[in-house]
Amino acid sequence: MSILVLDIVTTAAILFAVASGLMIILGVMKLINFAHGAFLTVGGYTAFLTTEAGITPWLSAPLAAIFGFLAGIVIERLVVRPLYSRPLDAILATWGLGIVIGQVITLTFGREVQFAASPMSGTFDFGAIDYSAYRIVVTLIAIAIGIALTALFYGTRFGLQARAVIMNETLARGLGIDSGRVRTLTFGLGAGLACAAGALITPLLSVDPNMGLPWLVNSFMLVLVSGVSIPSLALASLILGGAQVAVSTYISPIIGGLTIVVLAAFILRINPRGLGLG
Amino acid sequence: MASLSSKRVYRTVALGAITALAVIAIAPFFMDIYTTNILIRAFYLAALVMTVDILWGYTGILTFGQSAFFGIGAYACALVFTHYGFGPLWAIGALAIGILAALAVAAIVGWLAFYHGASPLYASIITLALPIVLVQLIFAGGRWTGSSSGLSAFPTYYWSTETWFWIAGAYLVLVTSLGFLLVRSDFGRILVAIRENEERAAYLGIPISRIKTGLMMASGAVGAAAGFGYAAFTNVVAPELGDFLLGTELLIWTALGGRGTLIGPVLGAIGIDVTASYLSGTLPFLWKLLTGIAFVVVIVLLPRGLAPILGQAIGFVIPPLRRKPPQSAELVPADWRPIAASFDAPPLKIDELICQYGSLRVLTGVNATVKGGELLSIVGPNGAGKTTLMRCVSDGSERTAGRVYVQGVEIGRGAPQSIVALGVGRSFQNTNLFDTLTVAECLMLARYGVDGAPMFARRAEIRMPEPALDIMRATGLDKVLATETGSLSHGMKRGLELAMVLATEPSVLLLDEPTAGLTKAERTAIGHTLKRLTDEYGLAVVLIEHDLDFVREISSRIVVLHQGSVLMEGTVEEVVNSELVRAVYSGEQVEAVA
Amino acid sequence: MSGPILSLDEVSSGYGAATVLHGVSLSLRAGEIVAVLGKNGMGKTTLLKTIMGFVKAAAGSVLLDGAPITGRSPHAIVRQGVAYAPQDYTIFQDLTVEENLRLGVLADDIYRGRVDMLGDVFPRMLERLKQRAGTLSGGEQKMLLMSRAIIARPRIMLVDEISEGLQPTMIERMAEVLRRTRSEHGTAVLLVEQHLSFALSVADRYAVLKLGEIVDEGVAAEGAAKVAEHLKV
Amino acid sequence: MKRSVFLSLLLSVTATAALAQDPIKIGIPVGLSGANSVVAPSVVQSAELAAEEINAEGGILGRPVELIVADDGSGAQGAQRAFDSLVFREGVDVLISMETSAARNAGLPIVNRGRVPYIYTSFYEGKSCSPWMYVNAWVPEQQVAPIVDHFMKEFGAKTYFLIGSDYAFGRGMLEFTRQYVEDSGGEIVGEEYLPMDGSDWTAIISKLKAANPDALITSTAGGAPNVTLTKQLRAAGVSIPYGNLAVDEGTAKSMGADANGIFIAASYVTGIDSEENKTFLDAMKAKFDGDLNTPNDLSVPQYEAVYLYKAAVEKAGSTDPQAVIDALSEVSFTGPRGTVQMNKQRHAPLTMYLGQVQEDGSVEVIQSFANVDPGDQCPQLAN
Repeated sequence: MSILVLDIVTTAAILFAVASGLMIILGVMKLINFAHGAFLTVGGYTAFLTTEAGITPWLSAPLAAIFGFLAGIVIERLVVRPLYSRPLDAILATWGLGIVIGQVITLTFGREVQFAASPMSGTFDFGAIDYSAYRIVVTLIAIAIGIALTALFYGTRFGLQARAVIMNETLARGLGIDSGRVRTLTFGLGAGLACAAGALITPLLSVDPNMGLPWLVNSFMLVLVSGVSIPSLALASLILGGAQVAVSTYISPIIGGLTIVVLAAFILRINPRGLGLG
Repeated sequence: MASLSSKRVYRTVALGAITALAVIAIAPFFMDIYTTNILIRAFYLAALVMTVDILWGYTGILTFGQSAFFGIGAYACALVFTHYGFGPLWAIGALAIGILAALAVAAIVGWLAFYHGASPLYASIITLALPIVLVQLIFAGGRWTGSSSGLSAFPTYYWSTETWFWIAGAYLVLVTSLGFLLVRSDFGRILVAIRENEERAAYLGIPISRIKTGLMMASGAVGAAAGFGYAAFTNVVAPELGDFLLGTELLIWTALGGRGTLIGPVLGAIGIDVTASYLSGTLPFLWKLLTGIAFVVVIVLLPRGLAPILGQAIGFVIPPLRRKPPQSAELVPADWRPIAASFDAPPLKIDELICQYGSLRVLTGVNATVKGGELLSIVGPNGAGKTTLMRCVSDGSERTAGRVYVQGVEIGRGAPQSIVALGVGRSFQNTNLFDTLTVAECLMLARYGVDGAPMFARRAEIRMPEPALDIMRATGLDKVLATETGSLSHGMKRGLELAMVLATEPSVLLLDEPTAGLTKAERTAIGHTLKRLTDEYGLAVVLIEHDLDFVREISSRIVVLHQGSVLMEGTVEEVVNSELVRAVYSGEQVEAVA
Repeated sequence: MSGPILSLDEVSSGYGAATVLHGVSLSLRAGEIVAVLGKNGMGKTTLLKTIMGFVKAAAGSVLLDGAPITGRSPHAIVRQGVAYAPQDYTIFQDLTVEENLRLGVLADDIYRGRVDMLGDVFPRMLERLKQRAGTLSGGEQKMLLMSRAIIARPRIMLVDEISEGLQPTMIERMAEVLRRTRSEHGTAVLLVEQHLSFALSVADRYAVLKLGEIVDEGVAAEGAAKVAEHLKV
Repeated sequence: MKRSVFLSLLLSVTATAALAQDPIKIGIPVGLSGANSVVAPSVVQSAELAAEEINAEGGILGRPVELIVADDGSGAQGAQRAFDSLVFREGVDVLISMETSAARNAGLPIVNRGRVPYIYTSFYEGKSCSPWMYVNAWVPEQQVAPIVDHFMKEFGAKTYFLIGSDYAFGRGMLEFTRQYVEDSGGEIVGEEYLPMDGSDWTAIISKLKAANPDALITSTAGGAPNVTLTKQLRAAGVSIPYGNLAVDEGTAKSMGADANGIFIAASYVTGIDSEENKTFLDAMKAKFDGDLNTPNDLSVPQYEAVYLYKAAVEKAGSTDPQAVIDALSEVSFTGPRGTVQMNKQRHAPLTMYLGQVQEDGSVEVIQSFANVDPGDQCPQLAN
């Protein structure tokens, strides 16, 4: 039972970390970034390159975040900016962008599975049970990300401006907020978070050109169900991630793999606002 | 009573179909077997892509899941032939099973995705989840579905490649022709209207959810039949026939070919699939990279795809393909009988209506009754809640509390189109209509609730109630029936707005500043028509208006709304001479006077 | 100062095909209060939106300090010392009073340096800093709207129907605040109004907008009768 | 193209009257993109070596050998294109390929229609049969036994936990494993699957730990799922004997420490101590040098299959498809894996090696099992 609780909490934490970048972009820009999976992959390859360069694996996520941020800014200018008024087209364009990133990675690194070093291995002992140490660490990092994002959005001027843009963009612009700049930074931030999350989950995964794809749809569902707020994303991750673990454990992991998608679709059908807490 | 333009569409389609069939009939004799094989598969996929274009390009439903229907059709074929039996009856049975399964799945998708108030994004999510779920089911099917390996070498008709080519080609020509007739029909214009302005279409009484679900089902059936043919020909089914990646690929083909052109995506699918067959074998990753780049570029820079560009080029060479300006239907008077004024219940009764957005209370308990033959004007300063009141009366999901009765029927939480069906017509403040539709098409649209719309034809005549015709004449709209509404003048747009609402033959009319920005002459004409509607036709009219001069001339009663509640109600004279109203309008203290 | 700090030169603008303003020319000198009067739907709000860059001028130009700002984005115009108080209750309902005020200035340390100045004009705002703006009463929301504009200490303030829905005492207070802002900081104000007596009592000059054109201009103190004629119900 | 060309293509497919100087075309549909793209390059390289060697020795029946590689995208749709292209456009004499089961199944109807001999060189879940197909790689019957036998004998393992990817190979292998374990007196205490693209094994690993079995046997999709499972098992501290039915030597090597201690069973490992293997490895190194993809259990059968085809053509005296098909079961070739003859219902008895991955990623051969029988694969196809 305590293993189940740990499974649920750590799974939720991983889902939260992976989905947070997507949520920020959707929240501020009203735009679904279907290149999110590709960004996760880029993070994985950053971790791989970090390992190759002999740098400590603890630095792979921060490096991925920096790289993702810069790449995100460039991508926002080139691809995303013309599509603000066409949200459905933005989904398609970012999907196409994901294909392009995936193929560039394939042409550069090849199709094969690569390996990135894990910052730590082994298990923590909790009396009767031992549990994967890295999953515990990832959970702590995810909580730290959640706190940092909350601090950013509720404690800084950038966060205030971003929230102002979310609530009423016209008014925000009328108060001297350069909403274009807010959007660019937000996209960079979202991309950076996605890349960092990719690097973060790499020790539990393999690095290959498609590694991010399976996470895309689940993240997408979580973000929509969460109704774009940090606490409700945490809640959605806990509920849907918990349901996934429970179904995988007690019914079948195959159905478990569909749990988030199906559950999210029904939650949104019943209440289009999802689990929104605010 | 097919119209001239309908006949022209029939002729174009027949000509195109015959030409295409002729090409298909002789093509196998000039092609090597490899190209023929590729084309057969491309034809089936093209039929699928065509349904994506109708859903996405014409109706605006971004679907990631059309591949699922293809997969359902293909697996129906493979499963029946592998496990149950093979023969002509089995084949027909399997096809029927595939189509029925697709119809059922599409109906569920429609129920989930197209309820009133569903965002377009939510519909996309459902179509995204569909192939993911389907493929997992196939994986989980073990030996029965062949899991990841799929099923192959089941008994099928080992006809010659030419025969299959003809079958696939004929199927593609058939469904494309039907698709072409559909999008060029009056019904097809309704699809475009849904894409352009779904909310407005709902307020004209068009059953959006039903149409979208029906369209999804028809597309599903066409896709399933294509999948069936594909499986029967290739003798192979695999999960990738129904997966999300194929679904997105269909979108890519549609976008590159040119969404909303039908022929573009069909040719695009064939062209890209054939090119891929020749190129991807040698340059697999580069090919995908180039497709991806092309896709991004087209979405960002050329949202209409490549077809319009090529189409223009071809149009110079082959004149019949050039799109002629649409020929318009004629207007004829409809037989709209005045409403008998003998109702027990008043046409409109508003009871303690409250509307709140978050902490902002816009309406705080409004009561009003409008009788037949009465014109009630609602006046009040900006932000008094006038437009919100209209919204709450015409869409059941808007209000927070209170009741609204139309002809004695409580509207409940009904969607706009169900309230339109009760006889409520609403005009809007903004003049944002269906920009790419012509005036005549807009009117046809408005008549959907009364006259319906033919699926594969265009009407020669649009029946319009007499008062609507008056408005059209007064604003000069009757002269520009074939003009796209995007290029109309402001006055004409307002006139069209009103004419469209009247075309729905309402018994209760809600008008939100119908004369704003109009010339004196236009105002007078509209005033006359409104008078006639109440006096001759017995309509109950609710009018929001700022221009008190105009209000004074035509109103039976006036309600003054201020800060979300009724400040005063009375006859024209009472209100106009009221100190209170003068105070409100000049912004002086209200509380003190009241 | 010699020339006007803000001037409109034959500006036409509108939405899509619909032109709302037809060749409007108007100027505002430093420290001057100009009232633009007109009934609903005459283009008053569009005028302000065009100055702010929300609506693109189809013809003519808007000059700030003699240099054209036509085509600039709103935030760039704000950075040149223009503050905009839009119509209705346009504050961030879900943010706190303090957050709304912080958004009124370009940096948080500016906010910290200036927030106390509100004590003189709207002391109630300082009491409610942590309250969610949406829970304020209508009058308080207007105060917040005005506070947000004056805390920016702009050279030019564009104010859209601030008197609407306010009690006379509040309206008098707003007039007081506008006069004070002008006298203390030399702020020029372009005031869009329907409320005749309020507008003419604070303004130096007036202009009447009718169907997108300026039909009358003059000195505020002398215009009451003429303007009333234009605005007659 | 003209009909005459189309006819000549048909003729070249049957290829009976080909000129002596015409090359013999060998079609290699392989997953250059998609799931198999990791191993595909090594497969192509080993075929290239075989072709070069044969051509240096004067070809087959005096005709040079020409390889035509086509990408099958590792899936059904791509395979149809690749097979169509090879059979009907290129008019190949034989197809020799390592492919996914989905690609193979998709290609078979085209092979049947085109009547081309087809040698399948990938290990797979077994029981795929066609009059035109031979298989020279292992099936579950050959691979599972060494591992289970070893676990039972050396570790006294009685209870087993099975984990797989939910697809034909994963299910097929574990289905056989369950049967074999139960027949050998063991017990299966859990059998769990994850979707093929799944990467989160958390719940399954927790179940595994709760079941506390003596040994673990996994059969996932190659590449990513295999790696994620192994990593997560290690992270969770699972240390019971672990047999992995889907890991190849190369992947094990790149996994490094995580793969340490894993048992694998294969018909080829680079450490096989034979003259043929040494010669082969030297020749590969000489030919490809720095670009060499390490030979493996998927690429070596490809190399041998080219030689098996050569032997069959020489025995038949022509490239006539039916004659070649008849001859294929009667010829044998001694290569890196030892002597291989596809004489058991179109499949081949093979020498299997049980190996354990070492700390440095190399595979140490613990035991070899000579001539392991593939069992009844295609009883309806008499040899």
